[in-house]
Amino acid sequence: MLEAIDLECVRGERTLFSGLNFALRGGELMRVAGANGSGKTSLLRIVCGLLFPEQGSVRWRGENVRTLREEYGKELVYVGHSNAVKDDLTAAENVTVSCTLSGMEPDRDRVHEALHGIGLAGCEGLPARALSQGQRRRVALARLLLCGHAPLWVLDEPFAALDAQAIERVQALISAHVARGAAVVYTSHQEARLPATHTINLAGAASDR
Amino acid sequence: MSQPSLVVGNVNWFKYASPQSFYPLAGAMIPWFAWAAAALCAAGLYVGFFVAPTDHQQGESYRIIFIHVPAAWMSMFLYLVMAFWAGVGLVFNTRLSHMMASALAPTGALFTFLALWTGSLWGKPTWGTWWVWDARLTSELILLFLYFGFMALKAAIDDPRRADRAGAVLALVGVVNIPIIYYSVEWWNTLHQGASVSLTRAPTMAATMLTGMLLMALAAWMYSIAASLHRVRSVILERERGADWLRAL
Amino acid sequence: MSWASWSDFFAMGGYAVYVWGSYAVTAGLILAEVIMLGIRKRAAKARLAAGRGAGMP
Amino acid sequence: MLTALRCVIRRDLLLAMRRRSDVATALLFFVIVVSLFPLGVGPEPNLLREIAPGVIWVAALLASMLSLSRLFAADFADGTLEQMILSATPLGAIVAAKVVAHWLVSGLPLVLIAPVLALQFDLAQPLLPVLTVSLLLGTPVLSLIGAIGAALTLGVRGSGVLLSLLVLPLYVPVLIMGAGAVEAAAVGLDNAGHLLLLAAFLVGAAAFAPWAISAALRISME
Repeated sequence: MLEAIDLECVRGERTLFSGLNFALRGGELMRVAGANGSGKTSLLRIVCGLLFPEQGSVRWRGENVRTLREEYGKELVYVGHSNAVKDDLTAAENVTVSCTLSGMEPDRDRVHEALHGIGLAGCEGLPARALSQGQRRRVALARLLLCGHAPLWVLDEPFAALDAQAIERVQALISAHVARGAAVVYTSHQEARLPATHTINLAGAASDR
Repeated sequence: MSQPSLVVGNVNWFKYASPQSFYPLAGAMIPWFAWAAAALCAAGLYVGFFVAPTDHQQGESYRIIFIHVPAAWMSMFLYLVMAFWAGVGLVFNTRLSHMMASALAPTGALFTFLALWTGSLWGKPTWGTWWVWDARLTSELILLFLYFGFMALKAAIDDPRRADRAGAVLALVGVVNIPIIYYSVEWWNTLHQGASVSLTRAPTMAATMLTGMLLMALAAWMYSIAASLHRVRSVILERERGADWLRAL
Repeated sequence: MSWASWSDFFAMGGYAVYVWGSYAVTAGLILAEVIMLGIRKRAAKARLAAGRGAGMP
Repeated sequence: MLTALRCVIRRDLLLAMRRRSDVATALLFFVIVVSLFPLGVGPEPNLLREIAPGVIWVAALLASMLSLSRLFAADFADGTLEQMILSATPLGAIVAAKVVAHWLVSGLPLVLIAPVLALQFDLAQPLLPVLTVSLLLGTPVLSLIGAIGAALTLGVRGSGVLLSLLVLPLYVPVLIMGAGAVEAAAVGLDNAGHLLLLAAFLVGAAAFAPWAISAALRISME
């Protein structure tokens, strides 16, 4: 389903990686590992079509993701490095907006349910600026509970800033999603307890040009 | 933006319409254009100053048109060429066309400034004022701002690839706007001044005057090509510092 | 030929300031551009050589 | 898709309401700039009457510049813009919705307050509707064109000044037609041409700008 062909990424004057290939089918989980600055986020942004690779292409069901655009957006859930959480909006409003952008029309109850599910019960009406870093991360991740239909998840450091309990929760979500036959790509520098079918280690690939 | 489209056998052929092969080619072409510019300029100045007769209305001051009109033509033409290369770069993702676009901008801005300067010096004896809000002068002024905007945007963005593509979008937006700006200003101008002044020459222009002007226009054209080729070579050297072929140079 | 003498030529029928002002600035700016092109090229080459000298991998 | 657009507009309006001071600042700026002109050129009523349309239009141009840099900056900084680019809704439509919201917050108040300011300049009563209509047609064009500049300068150092350099020259036709419509009416000329052209600019900008804005946003996200 998801296929990367001969990817090369250059940031500034540094080649982060080149000649990167992988193919991911439904029901498979890929972990991207590597040190800080090795290009994990860049790779994920290329996979999403946000970043233009210096060379090569990413294909989704055989088509280049740069030409698919919103068609790809309908099938993809991307949780980025930044939480995309607005300080001035409440937790519930933030989740509603992000789900609507993903093409869903969540009602109040489902949003509250999702916030409960991610461990934010009672915070629905609080403005996001009153939340802690970990809680904001949970607001961003609450979307995973609502957009379970998307066949591809791309998660950039989903466990960052989360406590042990929340990490377990998110890991369970990911496993369940993979079991449903979806593909998941995620980065993490913590040792993962998730059984990844593919692992890409970028540390070795990074080199100066 | 879309991916480069000419991909055959997993090779992006546009990538090889490349700075690498263009660099020596440009180097070989520069002297030809430079000498052509010098020769045409000499011929144009000779015709302009020693063959063309005195204008019976404006006296000798009209001789400014030998640089004013070519400069004005080049300023608009270079913007179009710049936008063309920017558009090509945006569609096909070719580095070289973006480099061409950035190499053309300073020369275009130079000619725009010259058109304004000479227009103003011509306006003083002709209309008795340094500046009139004539449609052409005003559009020329705005064109200068557009050139400056393009260069400033490119200079402000650190990542060269992003700078190229952002500049290209701006150049294309500008090119759509230039005719709108021109006709708006012209309309505004006719409403306010009743078209009392116009930069267009009297229809009876001596053939030798026209010859001189065309020679100077050709000279300006050749000069622009030579200057932008020279600049694009510098841009290639700056941008492709890491490339193998340059290290072997 | 409309000039009786060189001084006549330089006087430009009384419009010397305007005509020569235009031509001088044009010549000056084009000269400046040519010089700047040369400087830029030399700087680019020097940077390239420096990069090579520093042993860019 | 319509749900998504309504959601984006609602969200931006909500954010603006929770940051009311920003909106008020741009409006206050508009009022102050307009009020400074009589102090600069003198209180001669005929002169003021003559320059009123131009002054109000130029001040509207400057005031709309002021709020432009905020249009995408916050979404860019907190990652929402990434989500918009990867949305299931075409980016051009989302961007158009954002511009609409921006105009409702920063353009519409200018349109509403302009007639009051025109009274300070003793602009003739029949001209007030003309001024309002010209601003009503013109300010959305300013928002649309300005959004292109805002998208191009996202995250660039010195973006505020750069934005004005890029955008103000492109505003010229709107300024000419907008102020011209009022001036033509003032001297008893037919101004339908001006207003029709403003409307044409609006249609053209609405068709073309979202495309350019989304292209610029994609470029800026890299």
